[in-house]
Amino acid sequence: MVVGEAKLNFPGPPARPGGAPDFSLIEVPEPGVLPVPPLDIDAEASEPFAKGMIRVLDDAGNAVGPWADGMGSLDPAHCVQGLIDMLRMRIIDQRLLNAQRQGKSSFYLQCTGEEAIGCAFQRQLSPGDMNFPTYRQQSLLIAADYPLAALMGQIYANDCDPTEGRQLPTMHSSRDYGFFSISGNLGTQYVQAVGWAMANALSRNGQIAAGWIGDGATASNDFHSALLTASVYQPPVILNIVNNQWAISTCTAIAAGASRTYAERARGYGVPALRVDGNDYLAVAAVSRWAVERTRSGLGPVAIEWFTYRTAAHSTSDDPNAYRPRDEAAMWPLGDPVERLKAHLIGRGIWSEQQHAQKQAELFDEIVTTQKEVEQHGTFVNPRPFSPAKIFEGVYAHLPDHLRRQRQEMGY
Amino acid sequence: MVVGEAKLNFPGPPARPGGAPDFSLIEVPEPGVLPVPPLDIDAEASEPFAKGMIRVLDDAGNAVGPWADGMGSLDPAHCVQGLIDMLRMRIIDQRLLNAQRQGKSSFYLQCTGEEAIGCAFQRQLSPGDMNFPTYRQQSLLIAADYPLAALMGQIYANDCDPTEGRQLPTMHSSRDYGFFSISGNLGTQYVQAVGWAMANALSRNGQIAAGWIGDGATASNDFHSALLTASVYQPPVILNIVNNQWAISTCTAIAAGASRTYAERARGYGVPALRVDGNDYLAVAAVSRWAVERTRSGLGPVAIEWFTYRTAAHSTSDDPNAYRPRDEAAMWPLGDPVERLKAHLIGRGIWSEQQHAQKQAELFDEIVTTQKEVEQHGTFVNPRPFSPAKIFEGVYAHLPDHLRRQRQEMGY
Amino acid sequence: MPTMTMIEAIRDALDVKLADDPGVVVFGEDVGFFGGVFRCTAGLQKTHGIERVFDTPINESAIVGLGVGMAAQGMKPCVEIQFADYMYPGFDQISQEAARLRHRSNQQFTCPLVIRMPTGGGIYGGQTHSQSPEALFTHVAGLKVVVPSNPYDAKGLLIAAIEDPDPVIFLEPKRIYNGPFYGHSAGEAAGWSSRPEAQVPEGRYTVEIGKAAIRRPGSAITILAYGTMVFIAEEAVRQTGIDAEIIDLRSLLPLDHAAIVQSVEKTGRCVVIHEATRTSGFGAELAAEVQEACFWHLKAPIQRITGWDAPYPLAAEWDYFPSPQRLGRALIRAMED
Amino acid sequence: MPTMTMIEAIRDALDVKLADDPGVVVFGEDVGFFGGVFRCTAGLQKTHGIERVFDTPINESAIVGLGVGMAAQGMKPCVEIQFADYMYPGFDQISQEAARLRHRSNQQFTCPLVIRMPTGGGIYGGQTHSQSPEALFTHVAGLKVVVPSNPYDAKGLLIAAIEDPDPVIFLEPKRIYNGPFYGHSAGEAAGWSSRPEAQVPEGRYTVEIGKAAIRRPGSAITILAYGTMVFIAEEAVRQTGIDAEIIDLRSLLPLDHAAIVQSVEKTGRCVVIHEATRTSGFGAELAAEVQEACFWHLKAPIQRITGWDAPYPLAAEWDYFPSPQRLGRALIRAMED
Ligand SMILES: Cc1ncc(C[n+]2csc(CCOP(=O)(O)OP(=O)(O)O)c2C)c(N)n1
Ligand SMILES: Cc1ncc(C[n+]2csc(CCOP(=O)(O)OP(=O)(O)O)c2C)c(N)n1
Ligand SMILES: [Mg+2]
Ligand SMILES: [Mg+2]
Repeated sequence: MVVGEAKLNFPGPPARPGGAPDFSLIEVPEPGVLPVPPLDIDAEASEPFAKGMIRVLDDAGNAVGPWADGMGSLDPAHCVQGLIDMLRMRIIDQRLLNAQRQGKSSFYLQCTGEEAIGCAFQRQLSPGDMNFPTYRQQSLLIAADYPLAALMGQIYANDCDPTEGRQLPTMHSSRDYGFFSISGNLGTQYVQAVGWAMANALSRNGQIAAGWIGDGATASNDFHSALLTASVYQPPVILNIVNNQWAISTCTAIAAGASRTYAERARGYGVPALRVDGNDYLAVAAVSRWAVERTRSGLGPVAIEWFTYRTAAHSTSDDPNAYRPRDEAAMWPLGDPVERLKAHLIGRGIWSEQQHAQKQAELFDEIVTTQKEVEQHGTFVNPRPFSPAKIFEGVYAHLPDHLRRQRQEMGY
Repeated sequence: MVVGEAKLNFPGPPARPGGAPDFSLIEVPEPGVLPVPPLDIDAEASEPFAKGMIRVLDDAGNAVGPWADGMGSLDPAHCVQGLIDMLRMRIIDQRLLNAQRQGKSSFYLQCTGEEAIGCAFQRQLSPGDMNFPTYRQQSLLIAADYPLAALMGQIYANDCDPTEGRQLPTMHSSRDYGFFSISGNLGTQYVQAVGWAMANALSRNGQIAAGWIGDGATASNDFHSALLTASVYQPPVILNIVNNQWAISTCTAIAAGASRTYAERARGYGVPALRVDGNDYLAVAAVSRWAVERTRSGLGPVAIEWFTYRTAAHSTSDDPNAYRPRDEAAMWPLGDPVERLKAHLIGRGIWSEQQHAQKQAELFDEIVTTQKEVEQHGTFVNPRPFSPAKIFEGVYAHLPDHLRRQRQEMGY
Repeated sequence: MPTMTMIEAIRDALDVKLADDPGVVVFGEDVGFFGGVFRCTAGLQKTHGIERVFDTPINESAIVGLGVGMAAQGMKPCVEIQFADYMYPGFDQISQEAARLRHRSNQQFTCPLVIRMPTGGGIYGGQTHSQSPEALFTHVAGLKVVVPSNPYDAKGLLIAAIEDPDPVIFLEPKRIYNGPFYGHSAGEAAGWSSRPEAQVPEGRYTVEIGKAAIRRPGSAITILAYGTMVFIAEEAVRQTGIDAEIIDLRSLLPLDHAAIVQSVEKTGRCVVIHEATRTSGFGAELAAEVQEACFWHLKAPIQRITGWDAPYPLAAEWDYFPSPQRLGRALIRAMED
Repeated sequence: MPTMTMIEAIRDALDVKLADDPGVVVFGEDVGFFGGVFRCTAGLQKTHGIERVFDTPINESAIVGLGVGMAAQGMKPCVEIQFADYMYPGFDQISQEAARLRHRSNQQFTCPLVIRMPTGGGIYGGQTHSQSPEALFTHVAGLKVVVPSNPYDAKGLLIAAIEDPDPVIFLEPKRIYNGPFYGHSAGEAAGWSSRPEAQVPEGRYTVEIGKAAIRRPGSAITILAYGTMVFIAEEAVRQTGIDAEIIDLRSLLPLDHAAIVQSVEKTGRCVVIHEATRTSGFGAELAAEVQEACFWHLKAPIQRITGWDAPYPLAAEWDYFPSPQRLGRALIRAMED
């Protein structure tokens, strides 16, 4: 016990540019160790799940342990679909990043390395369920089979964009595909997901909601509001925390402080919480399925911390080499979700390098073809402007007089 | 495991008006069971303290267990002082409540039943330490020997009020007595306490800060901000939670949800936390002393849930008989802090019924005398107005032109 | 027709809509079992059940945030903020979420949410129970902002607000909850029964959002007022004998521009009154609009009678609160120009 | 004298004050190691140490709340909100705490806190990276609100803000961080080196808070502008050839009332321009003040050129952003009256 003088603590990452990546503080539990808890587990009993980490795939690509066993229904087709979803996601991200670099959009933001989370989660949902995503969950849309033209149109802010150029690229919105309109203000939608889920319960519609938040944004007030109200009213909501270790330039320790895990913080609210290897497609799928079943059965909210790593820059406005070692991503101990699932499928004999290469080429062609079509509708460098009068559409359901006067002043 | 349909939960109190008070869900651990932890205990190790309850006085009035032993230096004089502080507090509350009923002030708010918390805590602080209280911690001022005329003047909003009638009665402010200016907006000052403590650490002044919040207000965003930033920067701050079971008409379950204790919620943030019998003067004094020593030594923040009961109405604008059984207060299992300390002191032979009655009469006379003097300076029914121009004083350090013009328009 | 106080009229509006529409839910701090610190929801939980009327934790941004989510999913939440002074923690959810959702999503998601809150001073509430933040709301495109001044309008506007497809801020001037108020030194407080506007029809009716009411026709000068200030204006007219036209705006956003312009073109003079602090208060918007629209008709500058630019003081409440005398002086000044 | 961009000038002001006064601390999201998403604090942590310049969690109310506590205890925090659009979660701490502390405590506690934030659009930021919330701050008694339009003022005003005994909101028009901006269709973006106001003295100097600057003397009409709009006004004058007097307000609260009145009494005409939405924008306050103070001198109604009352759109950015052409049309209209 050191007794001294009060001095502040300033958490920082273990390594900075020029230093060697250091993940020695990250505990990576063996896969297959944690059991599948009963669906009605409470916060108290969820302690080992909130402190540990649910993992299914081992380093050799084998699916091990009780969560793997419980996934009997994750048939080969489903697994292959997961790989394809992730491949598509990755190619789309790459293409849209390039498009931004070519000046075709003003902004882009990738989810590279985190594809398993949204892809596997979405495939466990049913029509009518609603995600309240952040800007880094485009993978939910991919696995919902959202039309690619709409997704790309939003990036180019052209007339393929269902929201007609209203928002920053990546701020998608699709009621039909269970993807709530994204707000640029972090955190706000976490508690809205709880409200939506309350409406589900009150109207007995059997639907569930899923809130999404980044590790950095767990610091926002709405994280607290959401956990608190979920704990009080017990609505059918899954509160997802995507811990990708970074929030722009600040490492996750700035948001975690002395907390052991974000799942533990959620548990402090009396919400049962689990921590999961987010780079393990099978673990994500298994835990998502479990959580969806629990929630839909009226057993109350659950929080899930998905442990992953933000491989790419925060966005096209960011250069991570200014604040972390250049090769940190490559050293991430949980590996790459695409590579891990691919190895597993090949190991199971339901996939091959050849099929992989062929699928990749096919997807690439499909994506490039759509992209070219969508770009015909206008890009940032080559815009096809909407009528400026659109600015006034949808501010209210009915255009009030003062907006009519302003539209006239504008010349429309 | 019941699997069904999602349905909302609406927490409520065990009994409503007309029903029998029911405290069967409240666990009251035996006194003396929990040890005194090392000063540098971390959040993880504090689990039993956050789930249990530190108690010193048993039902017979004996001080038992390691926390009592560690209080060797709580000499008879100190104990008697504690009793006198609480007695003074209670009489003052009663007198000021009556004054409000007589129309002499617009509002009042008592701390009856919670006197031990502020009285015992304050006596462990040193000059320069700063409390960030709520409106229900007037006991801090009493135990700081704050001039009674200033305290009462604030209630009457007359010229004895150091803040010159600016705020609602009970919104005291005294820099010199370690009592931060109270805001009517709940919660806001919890994080300000953390900021103040950060300034203490940065300037190496050896001072500490203490934030205060009610159980109801733990729901506010600032509770989250404060716990989070205390966890990140580790400043010398004690974060007090006064769980008096009610927030106006809503029972504590509406703020707690499925959380087991507020101390557990704090622990989720990585801040070590303890729960304490708040109606036990010796327990409050012992834990406060421990916490002050820890904090001042640079061992980081600590959260303390003081478990108590709001015996009186929320305020003079409230009638608790509309939402809880009339005799609930009398059945509160942790008893009355004054009676319990009195019994202890009589048991130790350092106090007697006679001394008690005499002291009470003395205090009453002193308080009534001051009250009469202060009332000469004006009351609500018989005001002695300040110059209206005071409205403009202190909006800024220097009066800007537009306020000068407004003052002129007012006629000053 | 029954006579009601504002509180009873508000409660009746909620009761009617709770019965009418299963999507309506009412929640906020102390609104459930207890029925609200001002009793606006008293009895509603008993009548309509706890799933429709319930208590919340003390977190205004959570209250609004839950409301946004529920509204987006098709319900009609009508939430209470205990005092307007406590809306600030919820201002992000109000201004960036509720107000923006329809536009941002190109109408995929909407937010038919009503946020009620008691506003204004005159009740010895000090700086955190007396504020009038209406100007802040009116700067937010996507919100509607209404302020009833009597029981009839309170019920009709609240029903209209709940039926509105967009988020509505419903400000309740707490000084006149129980009766009209003609200023601190203007004699005994009167109950609502003294006023025809307290005759409140049973059942459903609406008062259109966006339409002002002429409370007193006049030809000499136009007074633009809302909430409690409508009665202060009446009293100032009584005291000065000036033939002022008193317009009760009722809705600040959208504003009844036509009614205002018509009146000022007729009178050629205009005074604006509100309780909120002066700088960037809603009076600024009114004065700016009127001078632009009625420039060639104006015979005197538009004056603003407002709360001073200081926190709302406790002891000096009546030096802060805009009095009929102060307004009267402004009317006389305007007539002299 | 070195030429600086706005960013460099802001950084220099922080550097000077960090060196001058051990009570100054700088914190916010990404401001520490990385130096801020706009690089305004780049290098400061290295120079002054992590106790003086540090990163915070993503919680704007915590950032302000910590600042209030530190300021009350005698330090001089200068905090950054990453975009003005994200100040809303902190609005309670700003408006109810920082702004009120001195008054409420009768000067026992004070709050010398500076809150910096990039404001305004024109950078393809969409609705949550483009807002101009200045009007909301100006409605809060107890705050000061400044908006520099060039590097010289940015440094001088920021030093004045840090030395001010009261809370100051310091709005940084991000469109002109790296150079003046004359409107989307007004040719190539120019760097700051083209402008004399980019000559920034080394070391400490201040620009007084509360004093406007006449950017262009003129006799025909007064344009009231601040931030980026000062350059839009310059361009409109160039395009129309109208001899307008351009006043750069620099400080919105307190406002340089005398400078404005003097100009409008001279010109008899006034146009106000800002990027924020129109209704209850700061232009309303300006128009209301000017019509009252200069009523007998006015030859035409005061016009407001502002952002439309809608969320800031991405694709239609240049239809939203007030253009020199739009301002020019208003100037011509005013001259015709
Ligand atoms: C209220 C608010 N504050 C600040 C920002 C600016 N901002 C955008 S993304 C970001 C980092 C978020 O990190 P995290 O939550 O971990 O998500 P990630 O980007 O890692 O997916 C910040 C600070 C914002 N959008 N909203
Ligand atoms: C932000 C805010 N919301 C609501 C209120 C109204 N209010 C005042 S006291 C109170 C109850 C507080 O309960 P608790 O925190 O348990 O403290 P206690 O009164 O029991 O000491 C409420 C809701 C307020 N003052 N501030
Ligand atoms: Mg992150
Ligand atoms: Mg309480």
